[in-house]
Amino acid sequence: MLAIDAAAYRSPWRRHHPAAKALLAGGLLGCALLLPPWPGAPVTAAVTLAVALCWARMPPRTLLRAARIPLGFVLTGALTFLVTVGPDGIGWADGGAGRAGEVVARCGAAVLCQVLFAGTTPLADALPRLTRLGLPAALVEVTALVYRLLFVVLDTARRTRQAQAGRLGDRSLRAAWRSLGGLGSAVFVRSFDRARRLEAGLAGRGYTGSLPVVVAEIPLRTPFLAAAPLPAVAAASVTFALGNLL
Amino acid sequence: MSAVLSVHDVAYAYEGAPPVFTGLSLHVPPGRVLVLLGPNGAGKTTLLRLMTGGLRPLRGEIRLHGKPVSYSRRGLTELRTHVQLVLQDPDDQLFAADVAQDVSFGPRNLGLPVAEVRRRVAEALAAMQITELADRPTHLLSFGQRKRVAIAGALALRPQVLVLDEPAAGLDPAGVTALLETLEELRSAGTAIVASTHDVDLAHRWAQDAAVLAEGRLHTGPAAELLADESLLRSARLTPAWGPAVGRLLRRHGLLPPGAPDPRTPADLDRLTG
Amino acid sequence: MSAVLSVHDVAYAYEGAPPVFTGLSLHVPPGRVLVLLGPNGAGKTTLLRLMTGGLRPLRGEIRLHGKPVSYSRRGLTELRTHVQLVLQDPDDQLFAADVAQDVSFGPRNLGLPVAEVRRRVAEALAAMQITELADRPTHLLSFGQRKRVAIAGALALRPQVLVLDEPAAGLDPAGVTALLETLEELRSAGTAIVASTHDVDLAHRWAQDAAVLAEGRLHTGPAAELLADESLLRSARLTPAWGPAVGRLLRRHGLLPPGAPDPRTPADLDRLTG
Amino acid sequence: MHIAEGYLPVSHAIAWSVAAAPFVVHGVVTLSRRVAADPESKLLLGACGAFCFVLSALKIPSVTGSCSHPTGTGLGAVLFRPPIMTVLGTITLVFQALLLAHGGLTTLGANVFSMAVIGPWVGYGCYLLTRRLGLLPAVFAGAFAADLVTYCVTSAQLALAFPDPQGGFAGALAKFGGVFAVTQLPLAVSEGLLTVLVVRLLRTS
Repeated sequence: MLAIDAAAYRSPWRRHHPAAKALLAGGLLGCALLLPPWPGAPVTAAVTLAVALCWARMPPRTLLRAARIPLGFVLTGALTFLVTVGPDGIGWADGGAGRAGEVVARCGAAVLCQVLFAGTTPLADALPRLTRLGLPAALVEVTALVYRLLFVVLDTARRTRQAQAGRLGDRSLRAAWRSLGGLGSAVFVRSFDRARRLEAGLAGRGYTGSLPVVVAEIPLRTPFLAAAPLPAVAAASVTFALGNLL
Repeated sequence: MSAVLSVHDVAYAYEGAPPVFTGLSLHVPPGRVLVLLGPNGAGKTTLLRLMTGGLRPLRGEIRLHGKPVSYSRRGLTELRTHVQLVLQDPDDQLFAADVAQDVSFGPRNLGLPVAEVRRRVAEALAAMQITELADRPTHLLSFGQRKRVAIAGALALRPQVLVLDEPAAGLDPAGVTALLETLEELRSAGTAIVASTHDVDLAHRWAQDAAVLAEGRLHTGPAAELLADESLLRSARLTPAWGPAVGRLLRRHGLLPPGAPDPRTPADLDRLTG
Repeated sequence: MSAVLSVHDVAYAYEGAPPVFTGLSLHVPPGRVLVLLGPNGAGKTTLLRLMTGGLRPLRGEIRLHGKPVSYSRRGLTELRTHVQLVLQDPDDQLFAADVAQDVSFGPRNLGLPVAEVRRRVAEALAAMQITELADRPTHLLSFGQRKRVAIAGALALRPQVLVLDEPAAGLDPAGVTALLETLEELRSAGTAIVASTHDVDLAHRWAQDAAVLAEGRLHTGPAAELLADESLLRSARLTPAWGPAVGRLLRRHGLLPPGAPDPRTPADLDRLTG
Repeated sequence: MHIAEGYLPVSHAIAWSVAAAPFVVHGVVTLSRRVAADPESKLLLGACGAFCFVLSALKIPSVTGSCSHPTGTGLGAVLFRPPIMTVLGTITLVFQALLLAHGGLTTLGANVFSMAVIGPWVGYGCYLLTRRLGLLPAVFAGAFAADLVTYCVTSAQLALAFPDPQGGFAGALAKFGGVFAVTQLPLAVSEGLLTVLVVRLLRTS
């Protein structure tokens, strides 16, 4: 279905507490954002990549493909650094390539940290724990429902799209628009139908307004928690050492 | 044998529609399988929802252990801890992100302490033979697995009556056989099972009791007898089952002793002829 | 008899998953019913989507009238005007506000003139015997009616091959019988029909040809023969059908002449014994 | 178009989070009240959030660029009012960041501000202003405006973070506005049209 999500459930880190993983990935993210981009960003990226591939054993394909979507945005945005627009019109920017490189490198490192966390932390483990952070139960329950329903609706949308293609719904631009309108409204109607049916189904299970669940216990204080800050410390140390050398 | 759950002269109509039925009665004894048969649109699901408190009868009453059900929040809670409905489409019932969380909802919602909830969840998953799915995300399960999780969610309340709407729909033959075996264990442990279907062969293979819904009337009786009544089945727009037809033919030719039961599956035939 | 559509040594795997199958071949002759049997998860739907251009084989090819299908926009249009897929759940296929509009989707995408589109819609609705539903909103129809509308939507492209995924799922016995009769008319008019199912009794009753998908391999042959092979069915996690088992028993006791076909429905038995 | 993880300097990321926070808090309070008064609406809101996420996963024909997708915030604001849409939009953004790596967690505040705060309010405002022209024109205006203003605000956020060495904020705004206009302008029109198609189909059925 969604590659990052599926990888998270298969991850060997599944048994570690989400907070410990947040500490690990968050520390690296902090390095990506706060250290001087050169050499901080490449160092952080390298450390994150090593952690993701060797320690968390994320499938390289998933990692690579996940990075593709933000890359489009990052590269398009970076183009703007190459030129300058001032009172004299458009011209090549001095040092623009350097600035673009810095932003792309920092972003690349940060996206890797993001995918490291998302690809090892199943939302099923993380979402119900959000109430412990003080978020209101209503918000957490709606969020959990969105998470459950989005896969059901995504499946519907995918099959409807296939059915439209089968009936030549992508043959011309006109057909594609007709398809998209039909798909949008079909998905809309069926999302709300889902809500209505789930309401009836849950009423039978005793739903009267709240959706309490018991979450599997995951121990927080483990050797993993102790090791969690180490990658960030390593990235920072190497960056400073290299910074002094260069 | 006294009924756990019974339906007394119940009438129901959806708003702005003609009545689905005007006076049905049905008794559910413990530890037996009762199959409710009828064509689509006859009101099978409506009857099941009436029996489980999802709808309130316009007339007549539903009784739990002989006592009329009250439709206060408290009365409904009592009914639902004893009688649980499993819908045809598991996606209409599963809301949580992973299996153990979903199954924990019923007992947790009852206000049971966490340790007891965990015990109930483990017990329900074991009964459905899906203990290994406990920490799997709901959306990555197959249809058959989701169906089992939905049933486990009902079992976690330790109901005395388990009501299933079209339990075999969408399952392949191996899946149906495995599910029937699991349900048979529940039944022999004392749970009453009520299931709707329009598959007469399935009903004949599985049930001890049958109820056929035809033109707003309910015919009840032992499954072996009721499902051999072809004119009744025809009036309910159902097709005759193989088992009774084959049994009749074999008896006529002296290949089956007069008192012997009809074959339930094609495999029974092979056994019959050695 | 030359095949309208054929599958040649086709392999397919979903991304990041083991191959569904590594080398399947299948021929679809005109004017016959071919039933594709197999347990859930064996790849029936995958094979149907490969045959209708929804998926592209990793190896091997799909041929239309003996010519390999090209996956250009033009090639796919050609394939899809000749071969149409009807999904199991009609709701996945209905997305317009009313029936006529929905059925017109395919012909309009072909760019046909309005008058011709209207003619096609009327013809498809007539073929499915739902002309009177033309201006009804799709979401107010019963499941069986929606299923017919979904098939009409495919027929509006006048396909030579109609591919149906689990056509009987969710229909009651009367609905199945009526649908089979309607499809039989299409077949006798020359349309080839391919349908997937895991109901061996249904396959035996309906199909001339069968294909059984077991452990990544496809076994093909005349339905009467293939569906009597219990060890093949078992290897495909399917249960044996009643018809062949009864036929075997009756022949052994001389109640059925050696060359006579197996009974297809329980009603055939009554006819047999008078 | 969401700002990717790590794109904004830390100070900007924090500032936008602070700017978006009151709106999100207000939205959460509104949502909690609504859910308490009507427990059934919880499931409806869950379905609407799922719809928004799926809508954002649809590809629009003929619009180039992999980061272009409808936002659904205009339609959502018209259906549920902007405060609720702010919460649903935030949830959608969190799931896009975690499930698709689309948009980030440190940039969540900035993305929420443009897509889930300004978008719904402006879209809803335009819907109200044009309502007397008829439902469909008003729906178009709402969806178009919500989408367009989201893109404008995002460009401004980027320009504030990376002012042009010569042209300053204005120069940078022109640059960011320019490169993303290629995908975002047709997209805004597309989303308006799509929303009209959806609403028209819904109304006739």
